[in-house]
Amino acid sequence: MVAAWLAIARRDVTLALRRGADAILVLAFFVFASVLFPLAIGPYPAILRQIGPGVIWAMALLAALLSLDRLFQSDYENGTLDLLALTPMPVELVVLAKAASHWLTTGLPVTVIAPLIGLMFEVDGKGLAGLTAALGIGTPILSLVGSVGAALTLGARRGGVLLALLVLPLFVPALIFGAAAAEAASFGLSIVPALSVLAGLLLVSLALAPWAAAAALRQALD
Amino acid sequence: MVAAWLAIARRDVTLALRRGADAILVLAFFVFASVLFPLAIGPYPAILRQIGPGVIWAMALLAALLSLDRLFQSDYENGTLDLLALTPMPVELVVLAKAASHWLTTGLPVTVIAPLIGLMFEVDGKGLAGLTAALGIGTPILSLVGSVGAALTLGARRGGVLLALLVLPLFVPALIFGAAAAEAASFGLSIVPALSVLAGLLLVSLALAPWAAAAALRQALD
Amino acid sequence: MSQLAVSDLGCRRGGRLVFSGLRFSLEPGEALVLRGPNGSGKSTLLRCLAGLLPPASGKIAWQGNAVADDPDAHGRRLGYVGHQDGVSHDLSAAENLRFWAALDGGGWPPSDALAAFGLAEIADRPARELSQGQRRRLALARLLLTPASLWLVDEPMAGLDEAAADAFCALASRHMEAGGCLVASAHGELAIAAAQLSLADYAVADGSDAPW
Amino acid sequence: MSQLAVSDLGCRRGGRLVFSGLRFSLEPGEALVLRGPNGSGKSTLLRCLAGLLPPASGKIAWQGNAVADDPDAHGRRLGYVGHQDGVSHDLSAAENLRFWAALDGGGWPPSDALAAFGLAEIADRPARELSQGQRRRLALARLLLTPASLWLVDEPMAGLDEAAADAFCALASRHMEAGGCLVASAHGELAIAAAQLSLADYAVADGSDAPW
Amino acid sequence: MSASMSAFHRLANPTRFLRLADALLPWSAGLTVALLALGLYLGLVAAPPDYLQGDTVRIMYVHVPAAWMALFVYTTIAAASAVALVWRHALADVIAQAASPLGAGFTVVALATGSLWGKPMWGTWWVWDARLTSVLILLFLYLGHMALAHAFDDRARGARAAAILALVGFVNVPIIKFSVDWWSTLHQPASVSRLDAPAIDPLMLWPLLCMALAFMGYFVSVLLVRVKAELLEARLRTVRYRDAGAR
Amino acid sequence: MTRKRRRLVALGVGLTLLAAGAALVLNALRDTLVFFYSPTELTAAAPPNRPVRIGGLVEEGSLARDAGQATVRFRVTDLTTAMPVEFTGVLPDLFAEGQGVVVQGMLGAGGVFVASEVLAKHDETYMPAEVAEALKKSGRWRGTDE
Ligand code: HEM
Ligand SMILES: Nc1ncnc2c1ncn2[C@@H]1O[C@H](COP(=O)(O)OP(=O)(O)OP(=O)(O)O)[C@@H](O)[C@H]1O
Ligand SMILES: Nc1ncnc2c1ncn2[C@@H]1O[C@H](COP(=O)(O)OP(=O)(O)OP(=O)(O)O)[C@@H](O)[C@H]1O
Ligand SMILES: [Mg+2]
Ligand SMILES: [Mg+2]
Repeated sequence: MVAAWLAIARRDVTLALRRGADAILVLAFFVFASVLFPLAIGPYPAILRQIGPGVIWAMALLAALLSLDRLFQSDYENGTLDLLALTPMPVELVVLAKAASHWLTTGLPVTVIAPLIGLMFEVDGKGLAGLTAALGIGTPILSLVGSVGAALTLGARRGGVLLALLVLPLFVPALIFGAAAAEAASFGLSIVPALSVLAGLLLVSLALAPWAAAAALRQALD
Repeated sequence: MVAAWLAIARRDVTLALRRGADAILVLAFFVFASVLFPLAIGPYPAILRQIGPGVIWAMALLAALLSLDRLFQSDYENGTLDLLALTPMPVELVVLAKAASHWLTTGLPVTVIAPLIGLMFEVDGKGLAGLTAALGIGTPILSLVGSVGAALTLGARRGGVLLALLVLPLFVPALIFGAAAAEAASFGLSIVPALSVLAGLLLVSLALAPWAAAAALRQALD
Repeated sequence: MSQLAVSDLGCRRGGRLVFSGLRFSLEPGEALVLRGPNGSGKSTLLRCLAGLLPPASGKIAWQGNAVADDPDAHGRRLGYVGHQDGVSHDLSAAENLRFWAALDGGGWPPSDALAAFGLAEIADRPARELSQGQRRRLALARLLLTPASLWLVDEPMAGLDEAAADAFCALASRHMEAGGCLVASAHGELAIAAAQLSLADYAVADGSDAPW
Repeated sequence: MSQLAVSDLGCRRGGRLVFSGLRFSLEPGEALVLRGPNGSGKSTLLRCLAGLLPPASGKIAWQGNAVADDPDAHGRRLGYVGHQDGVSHDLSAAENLRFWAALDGGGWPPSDALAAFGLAEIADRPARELSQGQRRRLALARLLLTPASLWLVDEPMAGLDEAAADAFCALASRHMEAGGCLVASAHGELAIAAAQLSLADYAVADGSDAPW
Repeated sequence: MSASMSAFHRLANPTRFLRLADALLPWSAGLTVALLALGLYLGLVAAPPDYLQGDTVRIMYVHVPAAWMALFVYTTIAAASAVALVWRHALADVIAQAASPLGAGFTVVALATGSLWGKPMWGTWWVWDARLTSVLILLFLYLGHMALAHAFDDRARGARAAAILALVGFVNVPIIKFSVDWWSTLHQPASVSRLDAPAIDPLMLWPLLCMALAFMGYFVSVLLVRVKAELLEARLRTVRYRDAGAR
Repeated sequence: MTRKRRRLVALGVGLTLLAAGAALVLNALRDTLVFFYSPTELTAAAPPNRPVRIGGLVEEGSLARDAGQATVRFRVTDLTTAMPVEFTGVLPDLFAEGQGVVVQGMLGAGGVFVASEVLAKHDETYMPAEVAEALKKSGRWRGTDE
């Protein structure tokens, strides 16, 4: 069962890397976005420093959403999802494997590259630490919650709208507490409260998301 | 010929609205990501006012990018593009129709909603006018230039990454002058120069983009 | 007690009842070919037998036990190939099969399955570069990876050349000799000794749209 | 001077030479059926004849003029249906046809084309809810929308039931009686009076990869 | 174009090119080494320090030639791409793709030396002015060009896509060149390539020109080697396939 | 329309668009993308409540250092208007009276520009020190400190 689970996760990562759509796109996205903001706002270090964590969180969100609607879509269209539903693996675990590979190809690169981008925005050391910790805990939430949205919108007539309407509000808590952690850190306050809220959110979504997404997938297969 | 052109544009808009994936999802991204900044940065009107136009432009850019990889993709995969290439309509005009419908479903909504978001950033009246005018002229550039990138990366192994890598640098001029218009407006300087540069860029991309995208599409059909 | 027994089955697709009152049963080693015009519900029936679509009415039983009671066990005894190939275009032919073998193997090794359908030479090409028929062969080769006792195959012949069609029929016959069952849909010839079932006989005049 | 004349044609796909030295010609009202195993290049040849794929060598002429000289005119005289249906899933069957008619009409009205393939009843269903064969019928119905003189059809019979197959054959015969030409690929029977061309005869042992 | 004509284009020219490359290579390589030695001597030892900048000015002897080459190589690629698209000439594709990494290298050198120079002179490593930004975009264009050319399983497709991109991206070249005149940038206006006399003392100008020629020689030599390698590799592939087919 | 005619028309339309676009861009470029504003522009505009950059020359004789402190005061001039600037920090090597400079900061109370960053702007002349001396002596100096 574990081997089979790993096979799904590995295949998804392979596909993502081979298409490149996800992992490297995220990195490219970040580098470009960080170039875009100084260009658009003007090169004023004091301001850049202040908006840095916000920009980085906004980009993490966009990166997650960017790849979400492809999470199940191509497997759905080419019939792979039918076949996955027939394997001995419970659909909940399939969802978990997909969410894990989504995180590996989006959330993880975001978290790893974030300090670098923060440096470009001249965020200070403490702020960077807070930001990275918050992203590390927060981005899996995006992948998990996002998988529910992606599953719900498969084959729906207005898939995109649904994805936006369902998923975006669910992302807000993660975003608010994630940004709060970075702010607290750069004010010299403790980041533990914000991080533990994030961790709580992560546990809750770990419990609920696979179940909800699996239910959604089953009804999408009709 | 005109009727046929309108048929393509109408079909693409219909498809986008019916899928909802493009118009409303993009709009939701745009609103949501822009709204995030006041949340993340905190209520500092002076800073918000300064970064407002820049953030809005950067988000408009990313929103355009987001929907670009679907511009030709599904038509490419289900064989519609083959058939379009065989109609009497020159491929250049097909591209133009697609870019037009892309703009109608992304650039236009973004332009319409931008003043509202600007208000949230406490951008003043003159700044809002400059921003909206610049977006109105600038977003069609994004759709046109983007269509070249979308056509070039059809069937590529790393489509998504490439698209970002190719298109974002080409977006930069529009971004710079768009943000410059808003800045000039809030300084009380004339926005006419920035707008006429944007208009010039629009004309240039109107002349070059359909040609380049059509060349790219033809070679993608092999 | 038959291996697979279907009684009084009705299926709904997109809110419309497609057929109803369908019944048949298969003994080990038997095959059934579904016939009927386009849209008569052959694919719908196959999806229903696979457990992908809940029946609107009636019952599907395996060795006397309703399959709905233990969908996992049913999944394990199944080999299903639908209209869609379930092939990832960005993976090579061999990678595609290796993935499915890792997920749920126990039958032939992937390389043998490829060879059985004459795909050994193009095993390392990305699936996006395969011809229509080559991709279909790849989908069918997946059947060999697990020791499934029930094959459900939607139009196995579509797009196959003669050699591949013969290969499939031979493999299917072998599967049945080993006690397996096969339900397949087809429009043309299918060189397999099998009972025929015409879906048109069970059509619902105008599939009502009401789910209750 | 023949209507369609192909001389010494070679085609490359994904950098590999698939066949070469191919030659045939068609007079008005004639049909040609392409035969050959999976991957032998039938679809490749059809794409090449349609002008979607530039030939690696050789020439395709229509009434003596190389089609490469005026691709637009060639596009106008073509009706092409490939493996892929070219159907937008989010549009209804009728909307799909109306779109193509608006782009390049002049033949049958869309509603007649739908009726010719027995799709009138399901004209308003989104294409995603059609069965495999119904979607294929929709793709073939597109052929009737323009007064094309050359039909290029890749495996027209795949997925069609008997009625639809007969309808297509009848329509194709009518097309040829009116002086039209048809090139189609097929694996099984095709009830159309036509010359046969075996792609296997022109295969290249192992297509070289060098662009010069 | 007749079949024999296109066969001529396909076969004869690469062959002729190989012969030409073999004849040229020793000369260009030798010239490069000689000019580089001379240029380095002149620039690092013989040339006087600047009246304002002192010895820091010596970065110029690397920065300026690299920046010039970054623009020149892109122009070359665009020209080769136009040839490749219009006349479908495979050799032009090979040249464009062989030049791309070289151009990217020059751009990186120009960016790096520029930043190194900017810290003491301007007081900052980097600013978002029009010159610097447009050069950064040039680097992205080079990267995109290389990535696109290798993104397809079919080489010919990659080559054509990259050629289209190269032509579209060419608009950036005049922007880089004239950015310092059109906008108020932190970067200085042209010292050498201007309509009136160079605003640079001959004692410093000659070493600069010498280094520029050396860079050009380096580019030509490496380009020849890379194109040659690619052509031979393609030939080898052909032979290998033919042998495999004959068996 | 024949194919050739259509191509010509397309080419004509394309070139017209291209020319019009280029004309618009080139005509409008001069006053748009500003890396910095001149003191004149800044005094003319509404006083912005945000950081900006101003650029110009360090006015000859305006440089003053507070004794014992790292704060310097000078005036930036575009030869029409001069604006007083105050800066605390490390100045770049090339910073000198008569040299070009770009200053970032906020326009403070009393019209004093409080700088957070000072960048030296370098011009395009390069020459050895002796030549510069000679030029100055002979009165043919065209440098920036005129
Ligand atoms: C990262 C920073 C820099 C970049 C990207 C950059 C880029 C360029 C480019 C692209 C050119 C060629 C322009 C042309 O051909 O017209 C150039 C030329 C030049 N740059 Fe830079 N530069 C940088 C920093 C500097 C610095 C700090 C200095 C000196 C203070 C400097 C001095 C020059 C000079 C003297 C030229 C020759 C101008 C001529 O063509 O006559 N650059 N630079
Ligand atoms: N998109 C593609 N890219 C690269 N190679 C391809 C592509 N499509 C097909 N090929 C290869 O080209 C050759 C000819 O394929 P083609 O699709 O023409 O075969 P076919 O005769 O139509 O086969 P089938 O009966 O399976 O439809 C095959 O070797 C195939 O693997
Ligand atoms: N995804 C779907 N959603 C809603 N309705 C569907 C869907 N797929 C098929 N249908 C409808 O259900 C009915 C049965 O379709 P099914 O695919 O089972 O037919 P089939 O016998 O397999 O036909 P074919 O020979 O064309 O494959 C048809 O009326 C069809 O229009
Ligand atoms: Mg079916
Ligand atoms: Mg085929």
